[in-house]
Amino acid sequence: MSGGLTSSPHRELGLTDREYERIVARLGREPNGLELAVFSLMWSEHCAYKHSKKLLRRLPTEGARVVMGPGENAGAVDVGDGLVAAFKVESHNHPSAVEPFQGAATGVGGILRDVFAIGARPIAILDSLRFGELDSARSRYLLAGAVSGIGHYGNSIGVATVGGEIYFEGPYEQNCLVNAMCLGLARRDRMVRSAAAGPGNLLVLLGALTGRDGIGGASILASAELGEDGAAKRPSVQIGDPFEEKKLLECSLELVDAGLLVALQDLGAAGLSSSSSEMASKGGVGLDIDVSKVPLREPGLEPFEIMISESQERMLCVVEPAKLDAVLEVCSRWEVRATPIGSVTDTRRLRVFDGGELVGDMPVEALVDDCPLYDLEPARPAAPVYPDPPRRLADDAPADVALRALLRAPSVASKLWAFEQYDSLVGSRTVRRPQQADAAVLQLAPDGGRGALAVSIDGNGRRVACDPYTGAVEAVLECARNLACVGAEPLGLTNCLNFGNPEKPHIAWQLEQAVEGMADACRALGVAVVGGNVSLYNESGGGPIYPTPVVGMVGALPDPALAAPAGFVEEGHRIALVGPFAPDLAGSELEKLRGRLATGLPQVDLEAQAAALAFVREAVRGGAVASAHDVAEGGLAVALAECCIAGGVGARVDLAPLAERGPERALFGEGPGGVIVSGPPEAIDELARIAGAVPFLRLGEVGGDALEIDVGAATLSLRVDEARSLYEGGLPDLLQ
Amino acid sequence: MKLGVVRFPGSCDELDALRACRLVGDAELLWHRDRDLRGVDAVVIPGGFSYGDYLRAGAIARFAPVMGAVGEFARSGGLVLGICNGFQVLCEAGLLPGALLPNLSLRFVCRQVDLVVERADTPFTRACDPGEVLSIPVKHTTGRYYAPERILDELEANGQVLLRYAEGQNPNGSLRDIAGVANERKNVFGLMPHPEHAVDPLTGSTDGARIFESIAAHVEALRRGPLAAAGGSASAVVGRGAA
Amino acid sequence: MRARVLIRPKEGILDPQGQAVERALPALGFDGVANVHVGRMVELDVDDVSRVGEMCERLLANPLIEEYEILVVER
Amino acid sequence: MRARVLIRPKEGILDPQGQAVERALPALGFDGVANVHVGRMVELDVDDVSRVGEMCERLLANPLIEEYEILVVER
Ligand SMILES: Nc1ncnc2c1ncn2[C@@H]1O[C@H](COP(=O)(O)OP(=O)(O)O)[C@@H](O)[C@H]1O
Ligand SMILES: [Mg+2]
Repeated sequence: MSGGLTSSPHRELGLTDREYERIVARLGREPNGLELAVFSLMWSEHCAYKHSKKLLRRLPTEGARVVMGPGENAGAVDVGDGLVAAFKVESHNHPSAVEPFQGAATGVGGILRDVFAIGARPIAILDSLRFGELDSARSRYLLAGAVSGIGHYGNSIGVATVGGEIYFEGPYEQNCLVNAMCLGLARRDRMVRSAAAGPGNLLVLLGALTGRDGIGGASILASAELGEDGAAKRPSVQIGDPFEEKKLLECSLELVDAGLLVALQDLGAAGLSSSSSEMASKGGVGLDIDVSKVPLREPGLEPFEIMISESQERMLCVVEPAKLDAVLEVCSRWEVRATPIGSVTDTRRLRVFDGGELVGDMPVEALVDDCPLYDLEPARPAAPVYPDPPRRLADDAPADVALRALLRAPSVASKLWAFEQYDSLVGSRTVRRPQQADAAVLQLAPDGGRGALAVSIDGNGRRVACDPYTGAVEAVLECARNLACVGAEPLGLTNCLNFGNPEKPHIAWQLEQAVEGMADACRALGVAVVGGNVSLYNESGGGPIYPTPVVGMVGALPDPALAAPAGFVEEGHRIALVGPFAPDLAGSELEKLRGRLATGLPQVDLEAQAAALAFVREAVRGGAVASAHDVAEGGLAVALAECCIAGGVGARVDLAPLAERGPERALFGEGPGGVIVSGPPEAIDELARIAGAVPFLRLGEVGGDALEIDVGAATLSLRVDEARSLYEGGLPDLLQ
Repeated sequence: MKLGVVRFPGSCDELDALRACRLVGDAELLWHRDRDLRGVDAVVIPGGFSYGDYLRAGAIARFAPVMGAVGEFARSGGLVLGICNGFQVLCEAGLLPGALLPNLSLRFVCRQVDLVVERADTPFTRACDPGEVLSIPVKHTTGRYYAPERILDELEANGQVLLRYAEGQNPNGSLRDIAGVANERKNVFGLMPHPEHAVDPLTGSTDGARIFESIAAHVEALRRGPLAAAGGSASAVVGRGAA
Repeated sequence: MRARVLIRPKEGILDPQGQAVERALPALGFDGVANVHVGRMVELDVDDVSRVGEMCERLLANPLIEEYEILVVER
Repeated sequence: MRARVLIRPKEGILDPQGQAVERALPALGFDGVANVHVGRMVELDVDDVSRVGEMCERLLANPLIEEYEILVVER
């Protein structure tokens, strides 16, 4: 069917010989070019999860609030009042490394589509970014491009970007990570699924024209007539068009709301191939598609190109014939292109026609379910996988020098430079904006609900590199702690597993350990995993990235007015440290500045962590505390400085009780479990009284214009305005 | 009283604007293809990225059918408020003087800013005190107000500058710190900051409500008669269109 | 006929994009660069090239802040 | 010497701006318009015009998605 193939094109398309044999066996014949292209993508790591699927089964996915678990385009949890929250995080790492602006922009576009594909209106975006150190011009370029790309898409489409995180570490130099999370809201009785149903129903393609976007490797299948340089000329960069997606979003939601759709599905990786076969697979039906009906952006696309094009801003829906006119009318009002391109059949086959000619015929099951799943062969590495980070601070640097260095270290410093480029307000839901509180808080009133949702995204890859199991536990705990600080109870979790090559035993070990850690932490907190994404093979000349499980968590709180801010509020308020916080220098930012990477993290007592989280949450909900902020990168000294900067007021604290194993640990040691709270003296007294088994340590008092810390013999003092200029200047200074 | 909020393809803040309007009266969405303003007493052109902001912010939206009706409404004295992208559209449409250029930073900026009320005797600011400072967020990439010097002098002389960024807070490089301007007749007003995002204590500030309260008060006053509407000012707006 | 419309900020209007490019070039080792301005280009096939001026006035350029130039490209 | 760099989306690359203009023009009564593309123009004084190509590759254009053309403008 296609000319110009090499002798074993399947290898060039990334299929092993055994996989190819399996395809031949399932078809009962050799696949033609189109079929091979479709199989190669459907059986790719990206679509088939062949190295991670077995492992993912270890994650707990059930819970009382779960409405949709993994398997649909986004997970969903019940938030009461007839509403569900739908959310998912997804990576766009490789495209962003090639072209950061468009890569990040289309990453946002993709995750938005996953959320409105289930009939939910996207209400918030979060981004989780990893780059190399900022002394590298390339990292600065990638950061600037990715942030403006995220802003461009999110701002233009009118979805608030309310949170995120950015880390800078050497191992991301060649492989940056751009993960985007979207949170949406749907009426529970108005959700739509992606399962195609009803033979005779029509398959309608919505949205943008189809071009040669993202054909990538498969272009070797193009007919020879296109000429030698034809393939080279093919653009591999996809351009995002948020305006098109905005119309598509409004139009899709209106179609869902009007009950006009049988099924809805976004087009993501592998385009029409994967969206159609997954719809068919879920519905246990077949689909006939006529590629000659697909509206094209440029002439001359071959059938296989149309089937695998990754052109953005497209959706696929199933419509009963009687409702087609109504569907077309809604689409025309929104100026969204809508084209019937096929129909549902009872054949359980995906049949591709080019006009009258049958050009591909594949069993749906073979495409979706028959890809071999591989067992990992994990082995704990005998030698360190990563080099030590560059040394930037002398071991004997005094504490005040260390604190200043930490405050302006780009991974610690304020991310204001980035989040000011995001519209965090559109939608009138944002009760806590970036940096105001540990989690973003979104009120449900505009959508007819009560209370608010809180959302946070976290994952410190360096700590996971030190200890994949504990590091992943900590990522879950940190999200939950952020939620507790605003009084929210976790409802569900999504995650993106960004790792190196899983075929290497030490990477497989990292992956397995991290998934175990995540699973154990979820169980301890009673949170279900409702979805996620896996991004493997993030390695190149520079070696693998740090193992980076990014965790996104959504929770609910009854009264948004009581969501505690991070910053101290009033002179005279008392400060306390709540929770089982055991500061340790292993894996800390201070150790990073000193050029060291640990090979283990202290064990975590999950039960004690869960109890402390519940205590903090109730304290915040009850209005007992005026502020709450968790202790994370940089330890207590940095966390206290952040409370002062955010509140514009100083504090006097005594860390001596924590300093028995040295003042440095007390000041800069890290570990899960610590929350700094402040409040009126009586309220803090009362909390201390009811803390019970939850560790509760009075630290001092809010007031003055400097942060003054006693640590046994030593003292440390930093003016709040200086702290602010270090903290807020850290990132922009490096980007000048 | 009824307010109409225009919805273009690519509008983003229209539902926020609608909510803010509903705090002071009835409000409904007006579709960009409609030519009928449905008897509204005032029109709000909301923020967002109408038509993707492609080519130039506001350049394509100003040709939407609804803008023809809005133009007539404005010429007959009807109140028109343009917020952010709406301000850009009104400038492109020639209903307001000047133009909006890319921020000097060349970046999108989302930030709470302080605004000084320069004139408290207009339909859009009558609920404010002169010199009062309002805390309202901005969020835009193309918000640098520009007009030739001569026109700026005229605007100042006519009292058309209603809001200025407080000292040191100009987020975009707008000339003379201008955050919002009215036409000569003061029945059309555009501003880059988003008052509709400052009407709820939970989301940060309620200062933006003053703009909507002003419009409502003005429309009510008109109901009671032109003299009440004038509020003592000589440059009274009389009558309104499409009622 | 293919027409090309070149649109640039009017003289006297601050052009931060041009300035940014002018600052960035020396940092990359390109000296001797001055007076940089960044504008827009619109290319289009038109049946009647005499109408392009009108298109510029009405849509493609904003005469308050931009000036334009129309070139006809031989095809 | 004054150089003018014209930058446009590469063929086959989505050009949402061009599409938007192409849709807007007929609505204003301009018919017979097709194939609209929106790009950028950079104008600059340079001592050594032979280096402009390199400037394009490194800064002015994004070679992954844009193509450029360098014109020397007589002065
Ligand atoms: N790390 C993970 N944890 C839980 N679920 C996951 C994870 N990775 C993928 N999934 C689930 O597997 C399914 C397929 O994911 P994906 O191919 O990314 O979906 P889509 O094509 O809609 O983007 C989704 O339902 C997703 O939630
Ligand atoms: Mg999907």
